[in-house]
Amino acid sequence: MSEMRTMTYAEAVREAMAIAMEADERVFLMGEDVGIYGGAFGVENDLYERFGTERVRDTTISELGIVGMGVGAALTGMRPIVEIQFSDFTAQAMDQIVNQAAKIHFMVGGQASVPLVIRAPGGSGTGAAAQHSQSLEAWFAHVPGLKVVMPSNATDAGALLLAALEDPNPVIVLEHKLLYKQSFAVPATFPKARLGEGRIEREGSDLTIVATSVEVQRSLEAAEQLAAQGISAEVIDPRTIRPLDTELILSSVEKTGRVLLVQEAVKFGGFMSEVSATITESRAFGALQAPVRRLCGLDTPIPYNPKLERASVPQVDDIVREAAALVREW
Amino acid sequence: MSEMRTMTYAEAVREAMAIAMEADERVFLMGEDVGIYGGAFGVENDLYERFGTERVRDTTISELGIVGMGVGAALTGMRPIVEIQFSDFTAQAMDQIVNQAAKIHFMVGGQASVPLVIRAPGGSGTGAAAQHSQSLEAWFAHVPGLKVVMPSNATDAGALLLAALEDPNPVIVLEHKLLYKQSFAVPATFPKARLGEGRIEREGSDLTIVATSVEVQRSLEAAEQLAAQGISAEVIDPRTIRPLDTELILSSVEKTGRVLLVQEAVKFGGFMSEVSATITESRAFGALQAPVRRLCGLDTPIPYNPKLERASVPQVDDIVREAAALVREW
Amino acid sequence: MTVASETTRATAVLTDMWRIRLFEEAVEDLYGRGMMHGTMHLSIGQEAVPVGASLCLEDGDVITCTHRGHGHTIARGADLGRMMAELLGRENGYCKGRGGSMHIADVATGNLGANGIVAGGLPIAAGAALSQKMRGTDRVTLCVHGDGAVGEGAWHEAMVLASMWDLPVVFLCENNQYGMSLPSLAAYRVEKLSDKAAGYGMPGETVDGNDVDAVAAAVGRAVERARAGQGPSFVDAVTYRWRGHSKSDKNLYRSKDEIAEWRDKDPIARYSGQVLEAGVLTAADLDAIQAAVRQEIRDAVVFGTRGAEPTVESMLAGVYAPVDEQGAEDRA
Amino acid sequence: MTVASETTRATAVLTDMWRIRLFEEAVEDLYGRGMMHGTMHLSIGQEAVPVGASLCLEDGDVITCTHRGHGHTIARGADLGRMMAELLGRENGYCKGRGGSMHIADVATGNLGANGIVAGGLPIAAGAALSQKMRGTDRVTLCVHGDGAVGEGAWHEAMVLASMWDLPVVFLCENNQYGMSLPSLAAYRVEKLSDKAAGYGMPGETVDGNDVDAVAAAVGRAVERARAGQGPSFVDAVTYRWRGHSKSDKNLYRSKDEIAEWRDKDPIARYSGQVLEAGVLTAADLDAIQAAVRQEIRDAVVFGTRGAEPTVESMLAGVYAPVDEQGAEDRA
Ligand SMILES: Cc1ncc(C[n+]2csc(CCOP(=O)(O)OP(=O)(O)O)c2C)c(N)n1
Ligand SMILES: Cc1ncc(C[n+]2csc(CCOP(=O)(O)OP(=O)(O)O)c2C)c(N)n1
Ligand SMILES: [Mg+2]
Ligand SMILES: [Mg+2]
Repeated sequence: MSEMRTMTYAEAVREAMAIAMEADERVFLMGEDVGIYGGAFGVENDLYERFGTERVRDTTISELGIVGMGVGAALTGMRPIVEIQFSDFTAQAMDQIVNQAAKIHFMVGGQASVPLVIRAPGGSGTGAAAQHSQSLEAWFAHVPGLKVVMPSNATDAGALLLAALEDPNPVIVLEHKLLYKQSFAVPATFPKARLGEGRIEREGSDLTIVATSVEVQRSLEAAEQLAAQGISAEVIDPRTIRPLDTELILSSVEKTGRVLLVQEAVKFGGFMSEVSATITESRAFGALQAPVRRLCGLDTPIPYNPKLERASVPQVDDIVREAAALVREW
Repeated sequence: MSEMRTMTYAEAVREAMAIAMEADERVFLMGEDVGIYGGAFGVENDLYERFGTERVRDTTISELGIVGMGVGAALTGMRPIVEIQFSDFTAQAMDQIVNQAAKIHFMVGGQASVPLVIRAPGGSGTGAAAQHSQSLEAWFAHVPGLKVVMPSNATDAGALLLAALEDPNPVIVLEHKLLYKQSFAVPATFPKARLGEGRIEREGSDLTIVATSVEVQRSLEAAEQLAAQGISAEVIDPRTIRPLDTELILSSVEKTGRVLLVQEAVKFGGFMSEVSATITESRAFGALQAPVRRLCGLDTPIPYNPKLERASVPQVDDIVREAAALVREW
Repeated sequence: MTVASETTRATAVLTDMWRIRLFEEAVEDLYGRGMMHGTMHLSIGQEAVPVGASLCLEDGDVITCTHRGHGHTIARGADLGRMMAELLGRENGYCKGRGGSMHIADVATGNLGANGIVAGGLPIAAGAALSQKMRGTDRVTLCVHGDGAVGEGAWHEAMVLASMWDLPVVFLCENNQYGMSLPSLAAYRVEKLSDKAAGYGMPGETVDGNDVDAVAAAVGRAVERARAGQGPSFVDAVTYRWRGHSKSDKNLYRSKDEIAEWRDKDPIARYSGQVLEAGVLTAADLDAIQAAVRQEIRDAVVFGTRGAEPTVESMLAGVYAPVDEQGAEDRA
Repeated sequence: MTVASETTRATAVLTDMWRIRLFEEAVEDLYGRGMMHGTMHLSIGQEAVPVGASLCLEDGDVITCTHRGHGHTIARGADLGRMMAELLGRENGYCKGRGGSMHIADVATGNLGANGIVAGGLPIAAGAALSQKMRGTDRVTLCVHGDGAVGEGAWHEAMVLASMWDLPVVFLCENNQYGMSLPSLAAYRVEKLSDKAAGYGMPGETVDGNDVDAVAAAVGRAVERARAGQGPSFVDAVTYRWRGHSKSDKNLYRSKDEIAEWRDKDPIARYSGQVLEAGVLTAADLDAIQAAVRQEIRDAVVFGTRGAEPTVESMLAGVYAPVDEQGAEDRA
């Protein structure tokens, strides 16, 4: 565990899938172009050569169908992983995700459960425009019966995927396209993770930054710059947003008294509004020295133009600016 | 305008559709069983007899297809209304609602717009269980390009539908199944409404209750009971949740200093978390005498058993209890 | 077939058809008396489809049902008491009162459940069949769906995927000719629904869905094909529902004559007549079967009405399946 | 056809095919030099489909395209400069730099746009056709989609609805034989994709998609049928893309031989050869056409690269169409 290696986020996802498939013959993968193509983002690469086309299954372009097949396979003894090529196409599969997978265990009174893992890359930054760049986690976080995971680094991408595969419930893992190619230091073995446990990525005392996915990386960079300005930022990554590690966030806010919530998704109705509401109606309300502040995506579909695209979601500079203002003005 | 008549919410929706179809030959309706069946909830009733099967079109059971046809018709000079039989089945149509209707005007740089109205009844209370009882407004509120309307009474059901039909953007109108059969006093002519304008349904001074859809009616009943206890509750109905009449809410909160947010939808990640976050990061933060409190649906799919079903969403008693506690404890 | 086995079979068939009919009549009655709530989709008049199809299934086979799922659930052997308890919303019901009629399931008998979503069960059935195939079993999945479901994208995607992978699934269209108020055949622009199967490289067959033997024969062929690893089939069983679509139905889209005509094709009366004529069962046998089922139904109602009301606590505890921490630790 | 009109037609056909080819080569080049970003779906090798189909359309007809939409957009007469500007993300592009290649649209020519969602355009096209029919026009909608789109539920639902209502829409499958890496024909278990049309009560035809005239003939028949109020048709035009699916494609799923074989079937070379042989155009004419198009493309690149960068303010103002308060007041 102590020896570290360098690995991209995509490699970590691939390795976790391979570990699970080695260990458990019930695990298999279905998705569009996950076979010989190697995945639209190269996540699968040679996985089909290692495990064969029975366990790494290329499907037709039928998102609703393949998620539904995942539900059926999960109900009958398998542990399917379904890849949705871009998380935007979960829109095609919402019925099976929300009306079926999330509710079956409940609706049948516990007679069956749906251990299905759905992986889907989200986020902007690749010039893919409005239909291929959304961050839709808020939809899923609002659905009882689902668990929602957002890994922000390679270690978590692997560890949380393995945890998702151990879970008897449907879990949607929202990966990030920009992180796939990024390299991280990763322990020799993925640490055991538990869905619902967040982590303090960096300790600090002046304010708490809660961020998700790629914004965790940006927040860590921002914290570095803030430190140079004499501001000590604590950075929290909830890692799973449903269930949410509320305790970790509240304790931090009680300590720092200020909180900046950072997400790539559109602000209005986004997941960070839940975090904000949770904080302000909690015991931590009294500890707040400043109003909770959200820094989120602009209220727009993601544009194609690269400058506009960058401007549409929080960048490192924006986080530094907002965090500094929060500390200086209050 | 001053003469009032009695009319159910369903009748108001029907009348508004009829007014629009009389006035504008571009307006037509598509949906499952909206013709001779009269609509699953009787909303359409004899509409097809009055306007013919060309303008009141029975479709196959193809939610994605009919919303998409609405998009195509709206792009080419018509003003379609698409009915989704239960709002739960918007899950089938999310791609056309979110990836197409909401984004086309933006993606084509304003060359075209999508004046499409989608009507869909939501909510629990009819014993229809988990797949026919959801309140999914939070999903739509999070999507730039959409407008989202939630009428809480018959007048609004008519007036806001007419406003939606005047709007050049896609508008989703989330009606409530329990309200359909409820009677209301309605002016002789539907008043002109504007999407984005909320309303104070009842004035008060001790706390502000912001509620949506059926919970507005419950909140008004609760306010009556609270008055008997000496508590003066102001009840606000945002009427459209995207765009949201933030100003109206903030002014009220500044006046009362306390706020209870009431929705039927599941609490976690629900729309009221946005309202909460908006309030606490606004100028009204300083005026708050108590933490913002949310009273929402339990964290569960809607169950079949009628007692459990009632217990799953806020009832009048719950609102009275929470409001009273908010005023007494703070 | 020997006389004895013919008698056994006929008795079983009639018992199950009567169970479905009388169970639903009891449900209707409870509903009418305000003792049951929600909405109901009754399959009275369609009994030959579930009973005929079930004759072809064995232990370990899987089925998925529609919102109109009582018939198949009963035909697969579900306990009538626990079914009635579920429709009464009780803790001793199959779904602990959480699901009701539209989500009734009996997973122990391979019945993954009714589905409130039209065509929602199709991809799930294809997935169950994939699982059966990947696990190396020779089990099959029977996917029951309505004619209205054929208009859904989910129907198409399941047909495409099942066909691509030669999955052991039988798509059984319980074709009562209407999707709520929409006459399906007119809408789909084909002569018979089985004409659609060719577009998926699948055999398709249309049969009289009020004839138990015809249904059993067609489904039997499809099941054998699936068991032999030859892939999916489509069976279109034409039948009719006597009642409205659900409780909100004013029945304006069907004529009285049409309904009367189909009542005359009552699958129970027809099958009873056949076995009487063939001398497989006597009139007394028929009466005895009905009487026995009537008693079962009475018992079921008693069982159901005596069930406890579920609690909010148990409901909330039932949203997620519990994570087996220990098991997880072991595998890490 | 007179010699003069044959010459005009051949010139127009070749001009458009070259516009598509050279536009995309320029795009590739700009991308390679880091001057263009995002992802690109090139239709080089498929030019006969858009050009052949467009020959059948008139003013007021509508089309919807796929993510691989440059060809049809050009064939319908879009301005190359504004297209290039769009792909360069500029304010003077068709979509003000908001849409890019995957959302290119030219609504003035009836082109409702490319679509980043596979099969996303099908229901929209059916809706446009419904609108054409309801407004009493004799206009038609051409719905271009890929072979991969056939696996989507949206494809099915649009086919069902268009068929039920006899809508004036032509479903044109630009069948380059792969949905990204998936070989379609093998997946769908039919001999040819047009075998699927019968299941929707629609005529279906498979044609050589590298032959402009064959495409024009088949689409022409379908368009005439639609204009005459006889409903939708399905045309399957078999072609091939020379390039990878997009920039991420390593082309592992197709053999070099297969690609070479299809390069030999180059639709431009083939059509050029035909008109040369028939004496409709001379070698000098062919050179002149190409040279003229080269200049157009150079101009387009200049126009595009000189365009202004869009601003955040204008972007945010473009999310919603403005409500015309006055108009609304009038109708109240
Ligand atoms: C996705 C979806 N759309 C619409 C409905 C509403 N609905 C319930 S049953 C039904 C008709 C279904 O017809 P069919 O499939 O023929 O089954 P039948 O009721 O005739 O048994 C409709 C429209 C639904 N439950 N799910
Ligand atoms: C709903 C959806 N699923 C998946 C994708 C990713 N994707 C883009 S193009 C493509 C292949 C489409 O194949 P086809 O329809 O044959 O068109 P072609 O690319 O061959 O022109 C895929 C899988 C998408 N854009 N939309
Ligand atoms: Mg039916
Ligand atoms: Mg293709």
